[in-house]
Amino acid sequence: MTTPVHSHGPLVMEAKGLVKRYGNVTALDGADFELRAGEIMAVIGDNGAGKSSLIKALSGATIPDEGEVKLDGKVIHFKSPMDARKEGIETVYQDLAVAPAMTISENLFLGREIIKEGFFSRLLRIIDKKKMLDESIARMNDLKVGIRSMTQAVETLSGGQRQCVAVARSAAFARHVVILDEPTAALGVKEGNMVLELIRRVREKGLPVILISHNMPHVFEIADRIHIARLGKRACIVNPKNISMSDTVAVMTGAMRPDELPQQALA
Amino acid sequence: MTTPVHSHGPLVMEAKGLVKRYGNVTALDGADFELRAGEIMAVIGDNGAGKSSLIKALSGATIPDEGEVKLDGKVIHFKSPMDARKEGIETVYQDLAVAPAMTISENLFLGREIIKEGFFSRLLRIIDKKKMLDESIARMNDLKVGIRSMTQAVETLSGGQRQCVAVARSAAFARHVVILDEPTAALGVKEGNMVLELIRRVREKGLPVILISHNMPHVFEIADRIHIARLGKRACIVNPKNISMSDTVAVMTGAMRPDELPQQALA
Amino acid sequence: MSTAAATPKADTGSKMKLPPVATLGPLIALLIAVVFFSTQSDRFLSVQNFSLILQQVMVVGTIAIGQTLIILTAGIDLSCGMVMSLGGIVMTKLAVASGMNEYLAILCGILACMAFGLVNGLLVTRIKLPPFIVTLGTMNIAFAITQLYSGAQTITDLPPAMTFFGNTISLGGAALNYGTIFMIVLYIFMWWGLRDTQPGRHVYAVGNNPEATRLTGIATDKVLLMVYVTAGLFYGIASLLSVARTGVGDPNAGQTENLDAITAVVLGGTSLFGGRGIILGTLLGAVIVGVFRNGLTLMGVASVYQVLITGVLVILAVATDQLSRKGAR
Amino acid sequence: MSTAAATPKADTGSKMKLPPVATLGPLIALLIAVVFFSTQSDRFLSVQNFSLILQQVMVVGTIAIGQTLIILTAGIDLSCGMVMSLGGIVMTKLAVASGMNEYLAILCGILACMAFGLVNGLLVTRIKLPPFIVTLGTMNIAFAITQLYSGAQTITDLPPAMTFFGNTISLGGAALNYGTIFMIVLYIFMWWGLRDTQPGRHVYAVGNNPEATRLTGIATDKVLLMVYVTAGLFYGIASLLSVARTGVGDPNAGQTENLDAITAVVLGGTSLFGGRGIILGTLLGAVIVGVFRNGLTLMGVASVYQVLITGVLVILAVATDQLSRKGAR
Amino acid sequence: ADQPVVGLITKTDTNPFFVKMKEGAQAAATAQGAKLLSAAGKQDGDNAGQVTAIENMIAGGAKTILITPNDSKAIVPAIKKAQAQGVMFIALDSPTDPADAADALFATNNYTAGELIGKYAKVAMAGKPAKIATLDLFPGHPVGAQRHNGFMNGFGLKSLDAKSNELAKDAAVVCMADSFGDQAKGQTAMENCLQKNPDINLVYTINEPAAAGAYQALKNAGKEKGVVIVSVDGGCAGIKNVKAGVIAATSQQYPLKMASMGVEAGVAYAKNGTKAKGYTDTGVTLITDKPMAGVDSKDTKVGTDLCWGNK
Ligand SMILES: Nc1ncnc2c1ncn2[C@@H]1O[C@H](COP(=O)(O)OP(=O)(O)OP(=O)(O)O)[C@@H](O)[C@H]1O
Ligand SMILES: Nc1ncnc2c1ncn2[C@@H]1O[C@H](COP(=O)(O)OP(=O)(O)OP(=O)(O)O)[C@@H](O)[C@H]1O
Ligand SMILES: [Mg+2]
Ligand SMILES: [Mg+2]
Repeated sequence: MTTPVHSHGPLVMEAKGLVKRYGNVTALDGADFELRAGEIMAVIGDNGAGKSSLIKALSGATIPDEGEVKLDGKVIHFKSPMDARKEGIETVYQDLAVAPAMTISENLFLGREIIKEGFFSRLLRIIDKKKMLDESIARMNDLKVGIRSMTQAVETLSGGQRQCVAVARSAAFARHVVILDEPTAALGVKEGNMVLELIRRVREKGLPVILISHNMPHVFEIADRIHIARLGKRACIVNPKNISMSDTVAVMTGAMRPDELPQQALA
Repeated sequence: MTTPVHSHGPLVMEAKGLVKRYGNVTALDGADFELRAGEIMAVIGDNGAGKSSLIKALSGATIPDEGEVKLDGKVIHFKSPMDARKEGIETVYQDLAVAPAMTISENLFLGREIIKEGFFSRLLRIIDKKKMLDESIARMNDLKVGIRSMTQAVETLSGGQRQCVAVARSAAFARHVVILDEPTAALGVKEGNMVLELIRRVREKGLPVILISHNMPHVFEIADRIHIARLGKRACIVNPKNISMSDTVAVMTGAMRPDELPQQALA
Repeated sequence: MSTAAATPKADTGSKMKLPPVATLGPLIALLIAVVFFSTQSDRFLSVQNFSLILQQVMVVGTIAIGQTLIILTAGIDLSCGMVMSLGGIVMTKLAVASGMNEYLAILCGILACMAFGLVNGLLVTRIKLPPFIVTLGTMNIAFAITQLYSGAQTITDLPPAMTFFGNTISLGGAALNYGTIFMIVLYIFMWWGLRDTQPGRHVYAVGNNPEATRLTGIATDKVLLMVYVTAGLFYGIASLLSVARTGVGDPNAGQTENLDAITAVVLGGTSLFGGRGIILGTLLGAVIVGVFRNGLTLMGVASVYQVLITGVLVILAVATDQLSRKGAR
Repeated sequence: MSTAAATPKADTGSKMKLPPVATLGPLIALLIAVVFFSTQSDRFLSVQNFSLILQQVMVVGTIAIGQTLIILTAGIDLSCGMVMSLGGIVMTKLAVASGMNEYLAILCGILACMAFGLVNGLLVTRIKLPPFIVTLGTMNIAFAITQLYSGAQTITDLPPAMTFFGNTISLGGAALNYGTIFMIVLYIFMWWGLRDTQPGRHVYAVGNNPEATRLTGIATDKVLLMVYVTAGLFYGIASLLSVARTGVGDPNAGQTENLDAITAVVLGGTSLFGGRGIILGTLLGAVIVGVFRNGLTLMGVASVYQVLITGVLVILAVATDQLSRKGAR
Repeated sequence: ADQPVVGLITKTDTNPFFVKMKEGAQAAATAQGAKLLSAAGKQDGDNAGQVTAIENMIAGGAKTILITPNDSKAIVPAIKKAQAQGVMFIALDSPTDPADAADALFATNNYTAGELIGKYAKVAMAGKPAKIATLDLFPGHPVGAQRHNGFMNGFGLKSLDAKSNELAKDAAVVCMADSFGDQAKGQTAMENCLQKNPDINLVYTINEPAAAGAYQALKNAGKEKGVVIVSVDGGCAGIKNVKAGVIAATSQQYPLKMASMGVEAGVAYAKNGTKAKGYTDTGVTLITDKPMAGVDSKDTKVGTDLCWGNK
């Protein structure tokens, strides 16, 4: 594994002091975040540590109560996921965002359907079903997912197959940042490795990736840096090449304080 | 790890030639299954291999088109999950079965609320909220899940926290068989280990467990036998102590045929 | 409680005692309306006028109990008013024209309503038809049977037992009738039943996530059937109250009660998507509608304008509710 | 296509061309009804009678297009009939009483309907109120405005442009009027639009899973707003057709059209939970209702019995649909 | 002294007949310095809504209530209860049952109105065998039944009495359908009737909008000539249609008169406690431009002078 070191690349995304409260639950409690160009940043943490809340704040799915988010050094205020999309940020959410009664092909292209050529078609926004179908088949083949028909409704797929649809969608359309919230959680060994492979390919395209995962072997295999979330804050960022899995887990669960770690373990 | 060997205990559950079709998709294509007393039987397989469909057929959530299921040697015909429950079979489904607007405590006891003492209370089926609350706290403490309030609606929990609620429910109430469909998929390292620990405790009570999981380290750590599902059928049952993880994955993904395995790897 | 002590973080349910947010919205709407009408008419703010309003919402309020149950399961019942009307005709005609014992006749009327509930429930659970369309059908059927059975004739000269609930008693200036008191008792009983009994919780669970509820082993179909039959029971009681209030068996009663009852339920904060809501809110919702009708009439507002204002206020009340919830978050 | 060739398992969409299951049920129901009425009345089965039925469903059919759009987004519109009525009054009164140019008057009537659609849409998307309650409110508002603006008076002596769609042309024995043909064209256009255009697919997506649709970056609120305004447009067209059919501006038109239109949509197989359904089914649903009304009158069935039979048949038709779907699985 | 308060409760808001009645009452109340409270049933047949309105008006201080009962029998207990509190009741347009439940009745007789057009139609058919279509109101409505049965009786067909709520049937009536008093539904009903029997030559309609709908259907079928349409109400739009030959004859009623008489009686009661009593027939007149021998009628000029609605 030759993992390129990007720890000193330019900052693509940066967040400071994010706070998000739900009633009397504080999901984010002054969380910081950073992501450098071309790196895979893993985000790990206990259940309820605020990982999903963090990336929702980064991708415009929720608006944080406090704190600021910067993209390429400029402060941004995403009002909706659409704003993030427009900036080329693609997200796969943990509770999968698919329209169950619609076909795989339609789900892949939801929100950016391919419009037929010609003035009339563009005016009426007529979609090119055939092209979308062909592209869908190509993309899913890239991922080597054995789904029989792209015109099948997503609700007829297994949990893992749905996961693949969602991941394929984000990989295909990102231009700036890819955010994945536990993309391999429901996946089989083969499909899981496929997704890891896909993530690497995304990085090779030069796009940075934020990867939330509970799967430590996966994280240590692929991440350039690891953001450890704890109790709604960032505990620290560690370098997977200079820290053991057990130390990482110890920090994550609170068994060890970040300042007990050796300096070179931090990143 | 001292894993008791139960491969020759009496058969608790047995299924032969299960077939389940959805339209033109055949989810189960003549699948067999067996479960012996006191063992942990892991079920692994690619996405869409029919694992969830198999356990749905075993737990009465779907009625198979063909094939028969035996419990303690007697052929059974579950018409609904209720029938399975009555036999003491508890299931955690992959797409979590929780009522989002209801509290954790209510969800834990859904369908078997504690009724207050006294003739009048039993007649009107008045629930004992206090007792349910106390019990909920006790159970969740067993699992060491840090949920602040048991009177919180389940919809306010993180994905992993919901998973814990569902697992705790089944562990608490099973009298015969526990079936878990990917119970650790959304869990953090700590919570995941907690669930594994819980599964062991269930086995110690003498109950057999069916565990579906994509997490190979978990499976090899805890399973007594491994059922490999492939293309809607059972490829084989292997003994995790006599087979390598990579051979197992090879069979699971179809890279190796089951009859290429050495005899002692099978169980 | 020793286990609870081990985790100080876990509270033992203090939240359960707080007033539920869902009824705050309608309460605010009601208060605003009361203040407004008090400034507009000096006859409005009196115990006597309020007891009058309560009497006026007695029938719709009782129907709305059944409607709330059904809406909590994510259903809807368009047939409620017509079924209520049928029940009234059955009980009065049996007693007056067929000379049946009056209590038996009342029972038959209520049973007729429950039979309709049963039919609705069976169609919803067995054939899995959408409640909207089932009750659209049974609404027409109940109407036609009512017309045919009564010969479109109003039935008068009722035995006294049938009008008992229309009799009033004085309670400190307020002349409440027995029917109103009975309705309030029913509300309190159902509020408690939905909150504190097993069948009550199962109603919420079914509305919340029917598939999950089925998977936990609850016989969701039985719960639904029970809900529809119980709703029929409340329509039956409402038909008795309606007969008692007007003193006749009226084949044309109940024609708009379905939308009125649904309005009360929704104003009361129960979600049309099921599983969320508190039945006492429905009573508030019914009272809000009654307050508007009474207040606007006292102000001398012409009835077309009353329709206009009711339309605006229905929206405003629910909007207040919605905004107050956002504020609470 | 080289990539597709690599996976022979993936079919390239042959399923898309099969007739959608959802319209099979209503089709069967319609066929049974036609066969039954043919045996009961020898006047029933004629091209001329069928063109008559189509004319009779023209108004409800056009309203039901808008209603289908809204139901596809998991909404419901109770205001449709009253809004249609308002549109008719606005266009006729402007032309007759205010002497406005007739085409401009028609435009104003349609715009009035669209304005109501806009209000419904804004309340649903901005304040997140449930469509049921929003349209219950605007239904009352539209009704009151109609009554006030018209003074409850029918408006007669319309300019010819307003009744153009009521003129008939002969098409091989059938005397179809232009309005009917226009309605059919609208259905075909909307069927295509919902299936083959981006906004159409977004309507389905919003109905299917609004949160997921929002997260993919589709502006769901804009889609909903567009749906409600478009529905208003169809109600406006319906008001023109209604005016053309009756030759007057009638303030009492449209009072039962909301339930009729919803019945047509549901009979046509569109799910009240949104996201599933085919608009051509709605046309079938509207025709089914028209066939029953026509057939029963031809049989000389008394109107109470017609209500009864309609109730039974609404349930039967949807049940047929439901059972045929199970069969198809 | 307190301003006298008079309540007016109509059947519905939507019928122009009642809208005019309300305008008449308002005009009379303004002229007499009284305050008018008005309310209506939510729809035809809504008794409970009228009961609620009675209660609210008493709470609002009304001492006289004018009511067009939606259900002549069903309203009686509520009236009795209110009378016990000293409120005077005047039934307008249609009587209560029993008629003496209200203190007074200012009304036209719907049965008589039906009889008039029935007699007219009989003569107009000139001995031709009649094939009749009746476009009625809707099931269970007393006014619908009274006008229908009056028409049948006037025409000399088998009929029911004025108290019946059922529609009489006769072999000469080849088609009966509900119009809901609405033009569009009347048109649909007539189209279906013509489909059933294309030889219909006499159409009875519940009111003039239904008659207009029937005419539209006949015209579309090219059969408007040679079919006699008769109706009831006498609204200005209806009279216009009589003039235009769309409707052959209609029985005209006088809502404005009923209302203003009622308000006057209410003011009198408030001032000196004299109660109105008994039945005052506000009259019904047959309006036609094609008078028939042996049937009293007035022409449309008279009809237009007396009609309600926009002339
Ligand atoms: N919509 C919401 N309403 C109320 N509380 C919420 C909501 N969303 C999240 N929370 C709470 O915020 C906290 C953080 O949740 P979050 O989903 O970010 O955790 P997570 O780190 O993603 O956990 P997991 O690994 O289980 O997915 C949790 O305690 C959760 O209960
Ligand atoms: N309700 C359904 N309708 C149609 N097809 C279905 C349905 N449920 C499952 N299937 C199909 O059956 C096959 C097996 O599904 P199943 O859920 O059993 O897989 P699985 O082994 O549990 O996969 P995963 O690991 O992804 O959960 C899949 O191809 C799926 O598309
Ligand atoms: Mg998460
Ligand atoms: Mg599965």
